[in-house]
Amino acid sequence: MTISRDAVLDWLKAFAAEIEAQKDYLTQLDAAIGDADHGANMHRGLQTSLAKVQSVADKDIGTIFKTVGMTLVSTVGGAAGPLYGTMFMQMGTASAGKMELSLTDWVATFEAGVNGVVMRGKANLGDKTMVDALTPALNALKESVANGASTGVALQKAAEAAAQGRDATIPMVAKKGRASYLGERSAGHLDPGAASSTIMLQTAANTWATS
Amino acid sequence: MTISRDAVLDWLKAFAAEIEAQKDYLTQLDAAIGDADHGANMHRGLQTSLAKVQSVADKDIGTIFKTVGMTLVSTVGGAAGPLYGTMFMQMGTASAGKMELSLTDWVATFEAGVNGVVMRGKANLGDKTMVDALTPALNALKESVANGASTGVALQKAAEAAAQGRDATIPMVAKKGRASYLGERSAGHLDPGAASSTIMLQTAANTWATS
Amino acid sequence: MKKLINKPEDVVVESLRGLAAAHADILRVEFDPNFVVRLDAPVKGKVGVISGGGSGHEPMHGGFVGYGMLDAACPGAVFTSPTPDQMLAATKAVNGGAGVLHIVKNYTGDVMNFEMAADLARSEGIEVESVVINDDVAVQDSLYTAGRRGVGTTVIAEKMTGAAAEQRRPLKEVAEVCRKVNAMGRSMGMALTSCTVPHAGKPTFDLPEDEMEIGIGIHGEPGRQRMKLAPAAEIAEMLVKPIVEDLPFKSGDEVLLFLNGMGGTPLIELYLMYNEVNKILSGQGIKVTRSLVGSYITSLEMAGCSVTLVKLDDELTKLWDAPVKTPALRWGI
Amino acid sequence: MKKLINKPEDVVVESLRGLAAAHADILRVEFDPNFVVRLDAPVKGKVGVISGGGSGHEPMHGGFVGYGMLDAACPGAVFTSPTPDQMLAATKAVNGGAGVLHIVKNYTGDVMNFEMAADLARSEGIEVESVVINDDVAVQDSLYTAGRRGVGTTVIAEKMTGAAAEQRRPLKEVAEVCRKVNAMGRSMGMALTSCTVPHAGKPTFDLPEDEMEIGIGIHGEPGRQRMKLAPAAEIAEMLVKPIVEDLPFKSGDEVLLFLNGMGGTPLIELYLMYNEVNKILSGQGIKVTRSLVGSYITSLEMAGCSVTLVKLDDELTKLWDAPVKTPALRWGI
Ligand SMILES: Nc1ncnc2c1ncn2[C@@H]1O[C@H](COP(=O)(O)OP(=O)(O)O)[C@@H](O)[C@H]1O
Ligand SMILES: Nc1ncnc2c1ncn2[C@@H]1O[C@H](COP(=O)(O)OP(=O)(O)O)[C@@H](O)[C@H]1O
Ligand SMILES: [Mg+2]
Ligand SMILES: [Mg+2]
Ligand SMILES: [Mg+2]
Ligand SMILES: [Mg+2]
Repeated sequence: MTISRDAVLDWLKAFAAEIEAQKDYLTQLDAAIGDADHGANMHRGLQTSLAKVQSVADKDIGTIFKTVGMTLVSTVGGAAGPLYGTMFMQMGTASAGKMELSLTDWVATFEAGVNGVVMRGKANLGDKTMVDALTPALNALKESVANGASTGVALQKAAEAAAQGRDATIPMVAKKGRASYLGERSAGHLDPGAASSTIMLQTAANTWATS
Repeated sequence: MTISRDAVLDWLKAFAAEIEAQKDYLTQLDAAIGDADHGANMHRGLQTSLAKVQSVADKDIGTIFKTVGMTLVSTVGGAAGPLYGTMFMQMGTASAGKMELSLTDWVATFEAGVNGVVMRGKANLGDKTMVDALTPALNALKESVANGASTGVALQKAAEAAAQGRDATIPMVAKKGRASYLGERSAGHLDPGAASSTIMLQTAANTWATS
Repeated sequence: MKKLINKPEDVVVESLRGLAAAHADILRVEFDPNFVVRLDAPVKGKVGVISGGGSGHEPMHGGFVGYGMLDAACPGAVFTSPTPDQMLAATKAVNGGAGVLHIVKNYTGDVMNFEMAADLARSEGIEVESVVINDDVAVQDSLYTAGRRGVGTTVIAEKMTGAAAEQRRPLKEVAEVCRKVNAMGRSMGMALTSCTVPHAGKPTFDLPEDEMEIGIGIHGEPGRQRMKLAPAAEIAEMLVKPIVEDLPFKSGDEVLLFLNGMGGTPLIELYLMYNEVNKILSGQGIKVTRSLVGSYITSLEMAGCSVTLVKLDDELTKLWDAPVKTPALRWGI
Repeated sequence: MKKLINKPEDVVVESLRGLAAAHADILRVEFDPNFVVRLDAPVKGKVGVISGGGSGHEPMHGGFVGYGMLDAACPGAVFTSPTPDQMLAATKAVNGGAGVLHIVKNYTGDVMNFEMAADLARSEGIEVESVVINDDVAVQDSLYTAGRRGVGTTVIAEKMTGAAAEQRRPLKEVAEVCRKVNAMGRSMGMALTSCTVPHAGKPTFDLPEDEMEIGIGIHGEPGRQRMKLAPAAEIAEMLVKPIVEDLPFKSGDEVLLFLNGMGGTPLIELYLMYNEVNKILSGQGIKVTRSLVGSYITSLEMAGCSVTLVKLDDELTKLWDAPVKTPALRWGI
């Protein structure tokens, strides 16, 4: 039960497709507590990434993630660019040389990515950011591995944990990012980055379900 | 049956009061084919005129009209300022030294005023301006005098002629003033200056009815 | 009505106080009658150049008072021509003995009030020349109408005429320069929204979300025609074509391109429009050698823009480049 | 959405082309990665000063590129911080051997992207200093949050820092000047309307006819609180009070007063607001010795204004007065 390079490429396509589908929704979320650009930013970055990835499709998974990370950094901008960019670049380092990923490989890879986001953005749990979706997902993933769950089950649990973390951002008063400027007024709104992170994890679960 | 100096002062008050009452209506008319300021302009000028007139209330009617004319010129601005200002200044010259006006005095006085407007603005009948209300009023006034009508009847006929001339401006395509910039689009709207001129003549008829 | 104001009747005077306080190194403002005047006026031996018009077109005209441009400006009520007493007072204040030029935008009210002021000034022995600006190609010219409006070319004319006056040229020549700029300049404007005259309290006209007005002036009045909203490239075509055909501007001509905002349109859009207009002109071999981009002759908060082209020769180019120091236009000093 | 644009995705690039064409005597624009750069860059032996940020704030930053201000500016997508590759390319293009200063507005995205760019530049052997501008008193400062936004003071900091660089001062000193301006500057803004991000297609927030937002930033975001529309005099109080208390500014202080428009508010209102703010300050004995009035750091077509006060001393006053030649700010040259 491993995640092949093709499965990784399929996931990136699925992630990009779902972001495109939810582009306007993400921008609406950002309009409420930010500056109405998160959907457009993520869409621009992922489309360019898909194009760039063609040229390294025959390389190892680490190279593919690194390419995505660098493309996101140079095309997304805003806060999401460096954050998602760093996440994928770190994932690339962690999976360097690999042509397929076992579940434990993926956990290590994803953990490196999440650490990259925290290192770059210095957000804590409860600050109303994508970290509130990513960290619960990572913890769920580790727990599943400890319990010897199947890849499919582990990934689905991770996606569900992300979704719960995403919804938990609604009552939070933002401490990081643009939403923090609103103070109390930021409460009552779902964080757009937590939403895009959940899409990332849900599309992984869907694409790799059969792995 | 003459128009006393007090009757003249009462007319000016009535004219100013009616302009104040119809200020917003006149501005709306101007908004449709001009720049939405005719009501405010006329109101500003007539209120200042009433104040200025206090100081010459004991002088002859010519001085009173001259004072009104000069005040209008220096407070109304726009097209209406020089036009109404010139009208009253010319009326002042025509009635210089008079302490009361017979109907024929008034016809001569008003004719001088209308000539002043035409001299200053060079508008012809049918150009969709105040002239389309003033000239018919003047003609009606002369005709009444020729027929030996009473002052009250003559003034009322003049006001009615002005109102007809005012309404006749609706289908006209403006050739003078701001409305002319609209070309064909100026048709279908009543000319604001024709409306204020009609107010002037109607308030005269009302105030002097019993003269 | 959403405006940063106190009472509608105080807008003009309170705004003038702000202008005076912010630019006390360049100008001062006199009240009753109201006019904005250069600190060092009257400049001995220099032709005084004044203009004036309704308020609501800021920075025109008060923002153009200073070295190398206007000696004084007379602000009327919003969209209402100022009065002869203001113009007379300004004329006296800037008369340095070489006479005074009145730059008048062609609106019935402005023309009549300046006429009366010029008569009064002459009767007091001041030599006065008047030049009427009528550059708006949206209006067909005709002997039997009020003629064309004075719009964007007014800004360029005030700059170049002011420069000629600084050179101590005589009144007749300074007036000639102004007439030349007017003869060489053409403009056309459009609106995405109406504007609200403070006294009126609501928009002068209503414009649906998907429509625009083409051929507007600078008083919030509707234009020559209303049409569906179009991309910037098409709007540029609609504005440039009648301008180029009217003078006409031809291949090889050197021009000043003035891309003006109506007050509520941000610079990012004005530069985008400049790009579209510039592409059309270079496609026709018309060379833009001088440019001005920004909101300089406005219609309160109206969204929209206007294009002004002035055909340049050496004299006009030099006059444009000459130093100017006013609140709104400044270079070389 | 009513804008003078073609396709939303082309707005930034097409507007940059207009900027380049209109000001070819001052700057040029490079594409992929996008940045605006001084014609004469790199200036040998001079510290290069660059800034950048999302588009939609025009004329900031591209309109401030030129002699005496910025050597280069990196424009991102509308309201989106530019990317490290743009900043790296700009840094290389302006490095005259004396190092490069990055002036960064305090937004998470801007800070992170400039951080990455600085690391890349250093790894290529270019000396880089970064100064973060965080002057918005509407946001409580705290160690545990993203802190205060960088707003109006950015414009003043770019002008004064650019002047210091022209004096050939070393990187450390130029950075010190920038930090000093930031330390002496405070701002607060308000909005009468929202604005529409081209990609979003509709206003970021809805604001009823009789309400306003106080404590807004420059990205069309809602402010700290929504309240009923008030007269200009009261709005001025709401903006000035928190600024004066924060530094604090005290009687006898000499200050630069920057009355900024958010993009859709015309000059007549900005000067009126300037008058109100000036009255309050003089009432407190705070002396306005330098002024800037206009729309220089904007939020697309948002209607509203912001007030920035910068406490002046001789050094800062001289740096403000020093010659500058950019599309948006120009004097003395
Ligand atoms: N310091 C941070 N750490 C982690 N995530 C952050 C941080 N700051 C912002 N974010 C995330 O970035 C998202 C906003 O992304 P985006 O709108 O693209 O950038 P910007 O806020 O610059 O416009 C937020 O919803 C939040 O989830
Ligand atoms: N040349 C003219 N001759 C006579 N009346 C004119 C002329 N031009 C304009 N008017 C009158 O002036 C009125 C407009 O006055 P007003 O709105 O106060 O001035 P402005 O048009 O300058 O704003 C028009 O409705 C018209 O009746
Ligand atoms: Mg955002
Ligand atoms: Mg009018
Ligand atoms: Mg008017
Ligand atoms: Mg953003």
